[in-house]
Amino acid sequence: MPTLWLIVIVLILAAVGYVAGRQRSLSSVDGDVRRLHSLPSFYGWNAALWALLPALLALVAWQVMQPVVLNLSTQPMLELDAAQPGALGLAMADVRRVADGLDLAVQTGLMSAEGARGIAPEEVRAQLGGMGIALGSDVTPQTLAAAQHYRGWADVGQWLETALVLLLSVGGLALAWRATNAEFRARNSVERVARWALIAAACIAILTTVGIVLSLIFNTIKFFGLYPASEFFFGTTWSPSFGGSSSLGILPLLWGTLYISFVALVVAVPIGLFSAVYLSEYASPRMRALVKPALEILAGIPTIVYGLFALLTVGPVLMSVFGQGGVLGVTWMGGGTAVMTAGLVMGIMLIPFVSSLSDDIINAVPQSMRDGSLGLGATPSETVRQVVLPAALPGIVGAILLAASRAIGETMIVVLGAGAAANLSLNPLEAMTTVTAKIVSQLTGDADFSSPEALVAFALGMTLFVITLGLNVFALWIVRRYREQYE
Amino acid sequence: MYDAKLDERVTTMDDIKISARGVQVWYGDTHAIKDVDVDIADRTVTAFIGPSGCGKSTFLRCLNRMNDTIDSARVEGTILLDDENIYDKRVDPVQLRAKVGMVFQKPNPFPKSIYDNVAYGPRIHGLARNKAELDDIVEKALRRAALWNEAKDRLQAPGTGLSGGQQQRLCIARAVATEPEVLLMDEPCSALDPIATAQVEELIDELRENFSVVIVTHSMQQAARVSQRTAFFHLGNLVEYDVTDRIFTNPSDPRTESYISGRIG
Amino acid sequence: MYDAKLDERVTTMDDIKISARGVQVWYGDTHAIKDVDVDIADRTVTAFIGPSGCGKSTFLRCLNRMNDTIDSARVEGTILLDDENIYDKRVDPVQLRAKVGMVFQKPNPFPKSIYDNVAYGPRIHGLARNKAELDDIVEKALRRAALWNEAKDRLQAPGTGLSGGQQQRLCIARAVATEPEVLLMDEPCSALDPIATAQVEELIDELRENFSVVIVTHSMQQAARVSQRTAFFHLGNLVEYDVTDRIFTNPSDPRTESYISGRIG
Amino acid sequence: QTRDNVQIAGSSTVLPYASIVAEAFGENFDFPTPVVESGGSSAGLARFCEGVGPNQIDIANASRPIRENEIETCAANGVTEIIEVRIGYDGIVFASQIDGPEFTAFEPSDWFTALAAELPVDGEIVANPHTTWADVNAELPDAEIMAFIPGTKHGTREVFEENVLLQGCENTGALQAFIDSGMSEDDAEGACMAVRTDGASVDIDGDYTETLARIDANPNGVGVFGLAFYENNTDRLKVATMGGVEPTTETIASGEYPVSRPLFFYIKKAHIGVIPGLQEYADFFVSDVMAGPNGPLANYGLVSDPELAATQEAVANGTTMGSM
Amino acid sequence: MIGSFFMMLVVLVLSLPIGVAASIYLEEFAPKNRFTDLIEVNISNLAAVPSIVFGILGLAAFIQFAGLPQSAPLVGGLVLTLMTLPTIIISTRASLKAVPPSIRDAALGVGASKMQSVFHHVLPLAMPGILTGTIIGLAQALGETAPLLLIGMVGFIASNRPDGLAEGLLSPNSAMPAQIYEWAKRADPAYYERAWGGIIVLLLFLLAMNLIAILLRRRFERRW
Ligand SMILES: Nc1ncnc2c1ncn2[C@@H]1O[C@H](COP(=O)(O)OP(=O)(O)OP(=O)(O)O)[C@@H](O)[C@H]1O
Ligand SMILES: Nc1ncnc2c1ncn2[C@@H]1O[C@H](COP(=O)(O)OP(=O)(O)OP(=O)(O)O)[C@@H](O)[C@H]1O
Ligand SMILES: [Mg+2]
Ligand SMILES: [Mg+2]
Ligand SMILES: O=P([O-])([O-])[O-]
Repeated sequence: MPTLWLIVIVLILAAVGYVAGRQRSLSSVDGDVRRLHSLPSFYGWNAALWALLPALLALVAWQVMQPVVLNLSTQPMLELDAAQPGALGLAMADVRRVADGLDLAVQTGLMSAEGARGIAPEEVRAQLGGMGIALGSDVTPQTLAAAQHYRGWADVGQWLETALVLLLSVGGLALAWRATNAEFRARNSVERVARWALIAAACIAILTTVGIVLSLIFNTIKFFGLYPASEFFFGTTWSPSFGGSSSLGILPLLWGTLYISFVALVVAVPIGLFSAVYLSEYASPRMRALVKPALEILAGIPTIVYGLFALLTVGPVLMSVFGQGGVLGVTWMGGGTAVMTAGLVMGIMLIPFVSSLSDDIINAVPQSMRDGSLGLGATPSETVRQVVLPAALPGIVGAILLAASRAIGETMIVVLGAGAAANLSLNPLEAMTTVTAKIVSQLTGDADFSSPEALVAFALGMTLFVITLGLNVFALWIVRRYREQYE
Repeated sequence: MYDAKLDERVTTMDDIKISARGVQVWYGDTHAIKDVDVDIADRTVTAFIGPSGCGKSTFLRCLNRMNDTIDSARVEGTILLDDENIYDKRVDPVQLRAKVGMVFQKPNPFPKSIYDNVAYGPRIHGLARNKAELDDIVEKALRRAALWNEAKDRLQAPGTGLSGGQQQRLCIARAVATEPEVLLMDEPCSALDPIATAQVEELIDELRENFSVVIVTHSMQQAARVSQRTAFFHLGNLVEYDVTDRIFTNPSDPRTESYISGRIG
Repeated sequence: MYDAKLDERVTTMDDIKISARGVQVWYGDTHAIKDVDVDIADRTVTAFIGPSGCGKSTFLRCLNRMNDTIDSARVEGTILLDDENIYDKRVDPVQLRAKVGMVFQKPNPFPKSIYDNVAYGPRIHGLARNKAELDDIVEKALRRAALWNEAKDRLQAPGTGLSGGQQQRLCIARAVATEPEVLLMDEPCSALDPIATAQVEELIDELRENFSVVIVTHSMQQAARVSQRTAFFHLGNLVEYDVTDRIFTNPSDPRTESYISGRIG
Repeated sequence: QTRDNVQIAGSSTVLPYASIVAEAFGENFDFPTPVVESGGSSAGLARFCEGVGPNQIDIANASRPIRENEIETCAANGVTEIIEVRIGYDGIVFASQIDGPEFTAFEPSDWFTALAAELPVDGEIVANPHTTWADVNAELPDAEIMAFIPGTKHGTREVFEENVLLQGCENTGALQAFIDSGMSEDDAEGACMAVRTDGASVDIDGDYTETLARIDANPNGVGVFGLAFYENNTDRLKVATMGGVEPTTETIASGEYPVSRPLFFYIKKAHIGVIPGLQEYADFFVSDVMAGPNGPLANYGLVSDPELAATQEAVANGTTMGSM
Repeated sequence: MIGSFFMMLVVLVLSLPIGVAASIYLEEFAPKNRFTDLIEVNISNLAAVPSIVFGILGLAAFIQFAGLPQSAPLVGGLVLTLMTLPTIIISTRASLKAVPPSIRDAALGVGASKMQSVFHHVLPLAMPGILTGTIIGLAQALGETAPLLLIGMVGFIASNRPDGLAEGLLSPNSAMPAQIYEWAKRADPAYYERAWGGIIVLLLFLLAMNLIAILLRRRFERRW
């Protein structure tokens, strides 16, 4: 039976379970809901979950295992050189393609079941080709035999799978049905499942981190095998070159990252906070309904557009102020690409991160807090600054952190706005670049993957990861200290 | 229906601090206050009594324009404070509220320390020149609100971690600390035990020497004890307003009488 | 210091609903409840009195494990409800709270409609089979809490838009609607006028026929009127616990006497 | 897990050509349209070398020849038979704003002198003192030096460094001067290819579009472009000769024009015959219809390989790299 | 475009429930200890991970380890989901925190379970913030190119209309922003214009997506 149908049947069983569980709980107390431990619907859910979860788990496990087992049993038939795992994989793919093709042919009625079983190897390619199933080359008798074997066992496997899943589903249902009585704590059991689901969701974050660390660490180690760590961490020049002998010091990149992020935050945080305060405390509802989504659009504009904006508009404008022949008559700026350019534009992009989120949090501060302050003769702005903002602080810090994170992680704007040159300089009008931008460029560049020039991307990623981790610990500590909890 | 229009005796009060005329309040379509005229005398305690939901808090909030913060609320009529219409465009509600302080019905301490709660008003109005003065102000306010003994060892603890009655006294202390000319108190003793209540009543009496106090209360005894004038509200109307003694001994409106004797609610 | 240990008369109550032994509560380092033993009888109204901040609310919240929600709170001792320790691991606090309802000191209606506020409990406990039954339950609860007249035309209006006293009654209605076996009421009449208070007291009396009620109050008169037993708390100690008459006429502890006569606070 | 389309990844330079072919291939053959991904030559080759199997790509596009260590990685992962296909050349041209100063002829030595970080002046090695092109070479316009060269991630940069800077270095005698000053030969070559960082030369990590945007914004700017890109933007750019040779398909194909790089794709032989359409795609790509001098690829700017016929044969026979 | 659509579908369907569920667990249920602190720091740190690193992860985890097909919107969606999660979790947690405890007490006091109090009362009150996080997170995901580079959502892919959901998720496709990026790079000025057209389409798509969330958000907004 196709998996889809199996799932549908299990779902139907779950629905039946819901109704049955509900019904049984009700009838066990003669319809007097009050004597039940939980609401009838919880008994229903309980039964439904019992019918659903074990069966689905089994289904998933089977789906993962069956191909593995089948492959193992089919492989010997191919008489291939076992030392070549890749070739084996390819051959198996061919086997499966033939098998699937034959199945499809039977399904669509182009071939009878017997016809498919008795087909000759030399006919296969033509026959299947006629149905739009392309095969790379002619089918060898071995492959065909393997494919037939494969088909046969896949068939059996499918029957077993169907039986097992249905059994589990019905069994689970029966168990839940038996357990259903007035004393049974259905709500607790359903909520336990829900709780585990919540925990599982929270663990995804952990898994992601583990995954990131794992996917970076090996190449990082490889990099440090090729390039001395001390030069990486303390080197002050960044100039990769193809012929080797590159200097790959992280310091200029880190400095650029921090500098550009700082400029961006200097732009985004005040503007974002002011607009949040304006939106939540002063703006009319109509205004708010318009301005807030408008600001949010800023977050969604593709960063390449921001990059072009930096390159084509902001850079030249800054040039005309600070550059040669500019209105200030100074030549502080050598080119349109500068920390300032990227920072400004990035700041604009980050405004909604600060404003929208903070606005929601500020809005959630109870009115009675505001009343308390206004009632003492505080001005609205004093109220906001001294009562509302502190009460909303954890959320606002969260929003700012998010903005900062985004600033650190941004590439396009940096590449187009700040340039690609790694510089260690205090002048905000000079071109610099960031760790992230270099990760991208080293990873997608032309240096070959086992050279330090490409591997350095992993080391950069790892370093950045550790540094931001430190910054976040610090931020958490700050929030803990100043947290105010209202009632 | 007969509405208590301004009584002779009341209009002849010598020193009128607040004078409200034709005040109407709507919440959306609900008519919460219906054409109320009241004069509140200086250096006097005025009590507002009336069944729950009759509009006492609403009217109180008109007096320092706290109704501005409720989106659906709409106020009509004139309210003169020291002969100036507080609903005039030129009046700054902030300054108004600094003059007319308020203790809310539900205690609403800031999520800050007890000290900062009380010091908040003095700080924003610059009442203290230095830390020591501020400490003094805080201590004095807490003492007057009968909270000093309980709070003195935990001034840095959050105000929200206090018991219900303690929070209420904290809010009183907070309002007193800014030294408003008029203090509006919405059921300031509802969560207080008799002794704390007596202390707060003492405070009110003390405040009366210099300021005027308006107090909403559900306790007739309290109204009789602390107030010189009493206004009785019913279903959004001001039914009767007179010197307290007369209200409690010889009310002129039958509704007042039945409320006081416990018959209508 | 002498702590009122369980009195002879009290231990001989025939029908004990809740029995607390050696209850201690800390908020962080503050020792808020000190070794309290209390037996609360079934079908009885028990009043907790005592000065503000003495731990009445804290103790009340122990009885249905609402203290679990305060991070800093730590409870020790045993509390038996129908002979089962409610602090036992196997006890489901949720079911406990369904049995032991609570009206909080500060009215805290949900930001939902009045109807939904009251209907919430019955809904999650499946007390109504259909909409009509639910309507009935809501109406009955609002009537019992003396709010029906004011609320019947605005059942769909938000509960947070009610006056202080109305919110308090709404919370009473909400608690009553789930029909708990024990109802804990923390100053349920603090914002109510005398007539509404009388109605709530009537409700309490009515509830007593089937359930037990614990009420915190600052009004001696109220305690005397509605309760059969009264416990007097002071600084976290249970000073005296006895039948109400005796507490008010012939207290055995000098502290009780001075509190009742209005001397300590 | 089975797959019936050809999967290709790699160079973004080759991508446009590959996608033109893929599109035509999808239309003209019964096989499904191949999937062509970009991501860079290295990333493509790295994935290419991950192994054989249905989950691995079949073809890697590259804008440089595969390196020795990459072949080793490949071999270690079981990718032993690789067919190298050179599809043509990418000319690298030097262009400036069409209305800007008259940059019409460059010599490698001009670029070296203009962009070197340090260079010998009167026997001493000093930081590059030149600020205008006229300083460098009196025949060039008197315009500020503002060069937009590919960033260090680009393969083009390598070609630029070797065929222009190093060449210029040799031509001016600077290489010898470096060696004379005590540097080893390697160091001297490194010094030849070191680019000044004072703002006169700007690395472009982005693509030619970015270079074009910068030149648009800066009349004095001179940029490095691919021939294809330049040919599509002749309305905004004018090109300069290098070493006296004008960059055209012909001059590049004949090897006269000094700066160009070959473009490749690499096929996993193990996949041929297993992945439907793989052989056909490769044949189609190098066929005269597509890659010939008049084919759509040449129209787009690819410099057709003069030895295309040999390549066609190699592809048809499945000649792998080792066997050549 | 179709690729983007399916990717956003995956992101929305996965990141919103997972993000909200994770936040609820962390904010309402998790014991406050070192371990949860770790998770908390960890999540905000994930927000700062450059998106391309998620691409590396996606390549390693979904394509090489789990064997999902290259260039599939499903994989793109999964990677972008991982990228969007921190944004949603951070904003959701912030708004859950902002719900006054008295509301929770009220629900618990009438015998609601913790789960019920959260889902019936706290969550609706936190909804505006959650939706904001979702809007911003999705917008960000929609405009993202870097991680897609590594999992093959960039390049030339013939886009035939997929026959159904499953095929739409699994058959190779390219994402809008990646396509724009690719177009912008093309030498041909006609492609350049197409890139700008693509950007406008992308913005319209974003607007349409946001509109729904914004309307929803307005329904949930209230003050108390
Ligand atoms: N969340 C909390 N954190 C710290 N201390 C608290 C907290 N809640 C109450 N307390 C302290 O515990 C003591 C007892 O408080 P409780 O609320 O039980 O008093 P109460 O008897 O109910 O007073 P009231 O009549 O004023 O409501 C008080 O000193 C109070 O300050
Ligand atoms: N924000 C609001 N929105 C809508 N109606 C309101 C609002 N606040 C109060 N009301 C209604 O206005 C009327 C008067 O309310 P008000 O709060 O002034 O009563 P009160 O006299 O203070 O009562 P209590 O003694 O119970 O506090 C009541 O019917 C109440 O329901
Ligand atoms: Mg009121
Ligand atoms: Mg209390
Ligand atoms: O993408 P490229 O490898 O051709 O730079």
